[in-house]
Amino acid sequence: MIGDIMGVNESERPLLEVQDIYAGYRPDFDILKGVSLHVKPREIVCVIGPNGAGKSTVFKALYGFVNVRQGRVLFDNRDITGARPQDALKAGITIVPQLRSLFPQMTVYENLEMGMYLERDKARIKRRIDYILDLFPRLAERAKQKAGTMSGGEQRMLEIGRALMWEPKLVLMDEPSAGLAPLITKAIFRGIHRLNREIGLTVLMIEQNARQGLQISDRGYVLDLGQNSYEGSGRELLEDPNVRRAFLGG
Amino acid sequence: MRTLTEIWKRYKLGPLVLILLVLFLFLLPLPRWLAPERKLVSNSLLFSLTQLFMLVTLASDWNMTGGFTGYIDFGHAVFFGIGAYGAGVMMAKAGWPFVPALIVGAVAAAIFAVLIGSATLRLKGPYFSIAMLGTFVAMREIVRVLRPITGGGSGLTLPPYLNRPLFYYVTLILAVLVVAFVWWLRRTQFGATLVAIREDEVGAEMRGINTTLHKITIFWIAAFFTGIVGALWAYQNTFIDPDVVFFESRTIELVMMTMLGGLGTVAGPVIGVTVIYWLRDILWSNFLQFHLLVEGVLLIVIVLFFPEGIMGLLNDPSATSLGRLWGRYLGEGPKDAYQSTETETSV
Amino acid sequence: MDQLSQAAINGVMLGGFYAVMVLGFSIIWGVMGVINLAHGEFVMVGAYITWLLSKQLGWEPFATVIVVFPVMFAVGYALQHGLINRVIDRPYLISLLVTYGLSIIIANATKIIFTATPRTVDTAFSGFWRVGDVTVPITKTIVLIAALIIMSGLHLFLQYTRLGKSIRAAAQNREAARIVGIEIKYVYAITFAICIALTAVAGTLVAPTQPIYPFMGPPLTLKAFAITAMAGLGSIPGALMGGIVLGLVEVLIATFVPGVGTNLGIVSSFVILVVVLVTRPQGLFGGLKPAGAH
Amino acid sequence: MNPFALPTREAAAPSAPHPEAAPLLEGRNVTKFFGGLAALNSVDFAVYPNEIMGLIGPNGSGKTTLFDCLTRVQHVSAGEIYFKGVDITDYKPYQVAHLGLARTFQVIRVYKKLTVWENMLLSRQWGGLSMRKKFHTPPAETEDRARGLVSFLLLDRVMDEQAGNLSGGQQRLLEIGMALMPDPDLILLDEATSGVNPTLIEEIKDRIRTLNSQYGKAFLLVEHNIHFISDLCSRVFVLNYGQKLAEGSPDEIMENEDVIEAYFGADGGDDDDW
Amino acid sequence: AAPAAPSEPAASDGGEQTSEAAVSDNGCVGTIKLGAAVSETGKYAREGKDTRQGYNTWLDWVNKEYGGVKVGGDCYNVEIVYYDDEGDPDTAANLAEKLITDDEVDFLLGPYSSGLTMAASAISEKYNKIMIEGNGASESLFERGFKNLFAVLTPAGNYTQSALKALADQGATSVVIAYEDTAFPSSVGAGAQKWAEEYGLEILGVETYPKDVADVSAIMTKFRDMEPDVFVGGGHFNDALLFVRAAQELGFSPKAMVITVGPSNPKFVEEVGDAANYIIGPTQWEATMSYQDDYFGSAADYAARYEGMWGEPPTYQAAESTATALALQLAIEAAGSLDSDAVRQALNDLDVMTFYGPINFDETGKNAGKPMGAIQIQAGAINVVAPADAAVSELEYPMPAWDER
Ligand SMILES: Nc1ncnc2c1ncn2[C@@H]1O[C@H](COP(=O)(O)OP(=O)(O)OP(=O)(O)O)[C@@H](O)[C@H]1O
Ligand SMILES: Nc1ncnc2c1ncn2[C@@H]1O[C@H](COP(=O)(O)OP(=O)(O)OP(=O)(O)O)[C@@H](O)[C@H]1O
Ligand SMILES: [Mg+2]
Ligand SMILES: [Mg+2]
Repeated sequence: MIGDIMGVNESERPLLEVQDIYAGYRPDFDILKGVSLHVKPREIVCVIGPNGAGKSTVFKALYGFVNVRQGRVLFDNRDITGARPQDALKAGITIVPQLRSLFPQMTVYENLEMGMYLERDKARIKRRIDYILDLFPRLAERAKQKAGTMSGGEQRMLEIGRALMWEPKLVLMDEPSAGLAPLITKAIFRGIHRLNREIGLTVLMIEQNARQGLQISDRGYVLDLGQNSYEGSGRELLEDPNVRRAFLGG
Repeated sequence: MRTLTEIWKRYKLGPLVLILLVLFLFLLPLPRWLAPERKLVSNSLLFSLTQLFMLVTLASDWNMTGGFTGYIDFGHAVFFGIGAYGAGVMMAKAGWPFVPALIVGAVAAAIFAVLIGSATLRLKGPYFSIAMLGTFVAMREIVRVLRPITGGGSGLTLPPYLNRPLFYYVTLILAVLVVAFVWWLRRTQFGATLVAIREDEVGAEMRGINTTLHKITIFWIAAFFTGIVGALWAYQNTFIDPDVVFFESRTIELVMMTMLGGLGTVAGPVIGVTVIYWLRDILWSNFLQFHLLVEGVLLIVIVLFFPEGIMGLLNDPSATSLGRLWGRYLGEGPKDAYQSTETETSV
Repeated sequence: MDQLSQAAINGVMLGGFYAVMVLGFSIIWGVMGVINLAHGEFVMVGAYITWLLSKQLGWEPFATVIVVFPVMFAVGYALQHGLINRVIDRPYLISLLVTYGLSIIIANATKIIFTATPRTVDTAFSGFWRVGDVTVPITKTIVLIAALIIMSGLHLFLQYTRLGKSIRAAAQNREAARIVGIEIKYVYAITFAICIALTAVAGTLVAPTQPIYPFMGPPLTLKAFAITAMAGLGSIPGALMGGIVLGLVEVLIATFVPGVGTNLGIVSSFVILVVVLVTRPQGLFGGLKPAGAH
Repeated sequence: MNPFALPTREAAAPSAPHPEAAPLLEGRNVTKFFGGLAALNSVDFAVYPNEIMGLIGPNGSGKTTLFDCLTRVQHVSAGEIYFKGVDITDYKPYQVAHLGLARTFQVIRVYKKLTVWENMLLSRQWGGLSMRKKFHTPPAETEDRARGLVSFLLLDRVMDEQAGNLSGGQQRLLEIGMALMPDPDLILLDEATSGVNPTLIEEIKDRIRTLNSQYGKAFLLVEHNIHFISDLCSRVFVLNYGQKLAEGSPDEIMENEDVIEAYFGADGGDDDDW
Repeated sequence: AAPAAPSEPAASDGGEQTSEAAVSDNGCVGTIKLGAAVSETGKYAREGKDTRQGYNTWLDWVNKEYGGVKVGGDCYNVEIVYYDDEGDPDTAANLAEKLITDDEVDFLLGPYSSGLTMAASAISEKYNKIMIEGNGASESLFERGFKNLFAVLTPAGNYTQSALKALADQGATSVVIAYEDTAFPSSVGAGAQKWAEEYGLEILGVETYPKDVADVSAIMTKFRDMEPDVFVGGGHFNDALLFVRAAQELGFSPKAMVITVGPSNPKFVEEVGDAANYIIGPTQWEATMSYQDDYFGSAADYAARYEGMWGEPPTYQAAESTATALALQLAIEAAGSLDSDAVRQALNDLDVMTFYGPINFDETGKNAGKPMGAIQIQAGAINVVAPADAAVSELEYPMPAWDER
């Protein structure tokens, strides 16, 4: 639809398709009231919106942490509505949550290992860890350090690294840059962009740091009050006066 | 109907006060019907009610620290014991009359609460619980070892004085007093502060709350009332020894009753105590062999299905439907597992 | 001097039992945040199974482990599945009450089935060795050795197996564990099952050294609680050291204070507990998570 | 409704900061060790009355630790801290708060089981209220103030919601509200805008300016949002590895080579960080 | 419902029924209602069961065989109302009150244990109701000047008397004593010290330990190094097992071990096996004793009857419970009235011989007439060895060391 104008591969079918979902935490109260979005292979898609709009809730719905009451979620043409976390993982989706999610007493290496918890082939795990450590030299330096003692930026990096362990088809990132110094933020965004270019990583992310987030994104969605309110290419949204005024702070 | 619910929600405590008042008015004249030929009230019933009032007082005391402040005290009965022994020793060894002895017991409990509280109230969660449990067990053995003062394991015999109506009145008034106190407390900023401490102690401290002072204050107040009950109990029981006074399951029963009623609510302990006391009565007269077993099963069922206690049910009547209950058992659907808990900064 | 070495030996033996007894409690607490108040009752059940097999079928008590472990593993798994799982996400007070209810049920059911008469179990490995003037009880030596073996086995399991790692992961960050695909309920059920089985095995080990009866549980639970809080949650070296320290303190005081020594020994272990907690809230030996992380 | 209905406790005249005046908050030689790690190494640091100061630095440079030391959440390993000329090095956190120092937390600390409204009310009373006064219900002016702040922070919609159920950003806003409730003289905000929607950030900026210029409140801001810092602050202090790296006006800082290297990152896109 | 006679698990009422009325066709005109709160659960569950079975043995006999209690010219059936006191004194007191005021029983039978009797008797005293008991031996019970409390058993202080005397006669010269620091064992311990001095035994050590103790090895280690002739242990059944285990494990072999509560119970031999041999225990009563009466016949007859009813041999707790009820019956019959004052007088005047031994209450309500016996386990059998006139077997002394058996 609108998003397709700027889409990287217009002909390709979406990898993830969220169709008009309703979901919430209480039985009688919906937080998401009809959210639809889609992500095509090798795309970076960014979701922005005010606090409490329900952005994180969308992720939770995809990852089986909250009940979807209505609507469907299709991934790779399979219906994964109401999947459990391990089902989502098996389907090829990994997640970097909004708040820290490492095993603080385990080493960096062990944390990466846990990223492949569902894999039993030891050699493959080893290969993947080598690959990730290669990708993030900073982590390689600290492979033996306990995750809990690393700085905020390093922890974020480790979380992203762990999410990539699984060779996911789609990574969900909830505010990957929150709380990170500009240097690291840049590095993270660049890194995401690079991974997207080099290995075709597909990313769906939420960002409050909307300008930078939209800059590296192919497309973006604006969510407000549990509903879609705008969508378009990253640049379109950045330049849309309404969006700027209401969501980007002028 | 809507306004009614709103009033209930807004002044959560309003109807409770009414109920309590009615109950009070009803209970007050009970002993007057005591004339045996009329058979309305037997001494045994009075005795049961006296026990009930004591339990209400104890549970409300426990609720002050456990429910409001969030410090789950597994050794609360230690204050009961100190109250009992304080009064008992003064009466049996020093020959004091009861009232001054009771004051000694209650004050001793409060002082001990300040002392032990300044050490243990720095601990969090289960660590506080176990430290208090340890204090409780240690105190029992200390009392046992201090044979010359406390009579050791053989205990102390107090002059029997078994005026049921008197004990009835005294414990009733005490219970009403304590419940009213808690009710008033919860509405003051002091009470709100206690809840704040329960929710985030470090945060509260940094927002200007002298948490130590608040915790110790409520701790000794609770201990003081508990000490009074201990002294009354000792006098009524006519003899004390370490094992009957420092009775392990006393505290955990208080916890259980408070939970059933509603932790951290004013009416919770009253309701919980009454229901369990009454339930027990039915159980042991019907299942002589199995009553404890049945009680255990009931306890589990209660906790599984009514984690917020009876007060929780009152506030959310829809939660009673069978489907909802089953849902609760199955675990209320997916949890918000996504937002991880933060670590604490040390003070 | 002889009295001292004898007391030290008695203390270490007692400590060995404490240590193996406390493991299950400590790990359940550390991993799942559940304080199992029915712990002592599971020790008791293990002891009763041993008693049944050895008194009725003439088995060697120590050999009954091969029955106790799998049976109690199954029981633990079922319990976790049907009961504990329902309360695991709730505040710790709730799980406390559920397990307390469980303890009442187990103790009273046992009483109804086996009556309240205390039972004893006889092993072929009874008697004592004399080393100089010191007596080393054979049964308790076996208990101590078994305790050490169990602990090292458990340590290796947790540290190096995939299942062990997932148990540790679940203890450190439940949400993260779910995110990487660990099926948390399964891990919990296995953990609980292993711990209950271990606890019951402790019952098997203790059966030949002291009488068993339906209401023997609560004091054991109390000890387990104290040692765990003192030593650090889920810490195996902590459990060993904590158990032995406590055993030694109790026995030494009981031996060298005339008259009321045994009473004082019990007081002292709780005084130590309170002092340790107040001065070192994270316990003496670290553990799965920092104190107060609940 | 005016969110700041209450008169300020000390009617400080609005005026520009006087660097030569006595500092409002001062840390001398502040040092903090975690085991062997020096999270703060002899930091000398001052905030002057009526100023808005920024504190920036890479992740793990010790900013939060400095906050914690200043508000007495952590004990300093060495050094002294003065607030309004009082040596508060050995004060308890609540005593510091009573003196008129408020803060927010990087890791959100709201009373999760209490409603937004209760959270706000609870934060007001503690300007040194006596124990006796605590046995009364909150005065109307406190409620007015809370109501004003809640609507300013766009939280009216969730006023009766338990704070734990708010979204991440809403909880941040609530934190700011709670810091403002007691009408402090100096407010420390630790990454108060992280995860907050940009539009709202603009409004918060306005309010901070108003508070500063009209009511004479001083602010100390830890931020990674450099626009926020450069728009608001008159002075910026840069920490790196627990030591002062630079100090000066935002413009000076932005051009400082060391700061660029350690914090902003050179603008040549080298991806080698990964 | 007849007071049926099931075997294990005891308590005929199985659940709902708390009162047991015996209906027989003896044409009696009325019913005497007795009340008893006895532990069904809790720490005294084991002994509580013996107590109930003891009472029920008498109940069954008096209603079915004896044809009811004879009061004046009339005869009365008897009914006992039971409650479970859970081993909790509060409950015991409340139940006593309930029995008196709600159930309106005529007389109360005692609970098991001194502590519970302490609580319950205060209530009966207040109501001026007679409580007659056979399971509260603590001396302090009788120091309160109560008029309505009567006990058929020998008080705790005298428990070890005849055993110590017999051992002194055999040449023992020193003794060590360990007891649980609760009411009843403390009385036993104090009494043991008194009698040891009286018979010229040197006291080498006295140790106390708390309830629920799980390890007594420290005490036994200390005692072993003192090399005493006689070990006296006072506690409950558990502790008896614990003492034997610990002595065995530590190679502590005194020349004699006297342990209260455990050894006289046949279950003790069952549980401990060969190690039980040579152990001496005080006993209120044994089936082999030579006492006899017109009601239950000899002690042995009583034992046979009991075993027939309950499928297990009687413990002395059971026998003294039966004797308690029997004493009450005899007093009622002597008084010829159900009036409390008359029965109290009759109890004070009572002086009879029963299968359980002589019963003769002193002014405090203790049974002054009955000496305490001592048994020794000999080749697995429980034989009375003291006092001399009730003995059926010689005391075996000294006991061989553990490793020489
Ligand atoms: N566990 C929960 N229980 C009840 N309500 C919740 C829960 N978590 C979130 N909510 C509510 O759901 C709404 C949307 O929350 P969500 O976390 O999805 O917002 P968001 O768009 O991610 O906001 P932010 O940018 O602040 O992170 C909020 O109003 C919040 O109050
Ligand atoms: N409680 C603690 N124990 C051990 N080390 C700690 C502790 N708290 C902080 N540190 C360490 O001290 C250093 C400074 O941490 P601090 O939180 O102050 O950094 P920060 O500047 O606030 O970083 P960020 O911008 O990521 O919040 C870090 O290296 C951190 O790992
Ligand atoms: Mg969010
Ligand atoms: Mg920080």
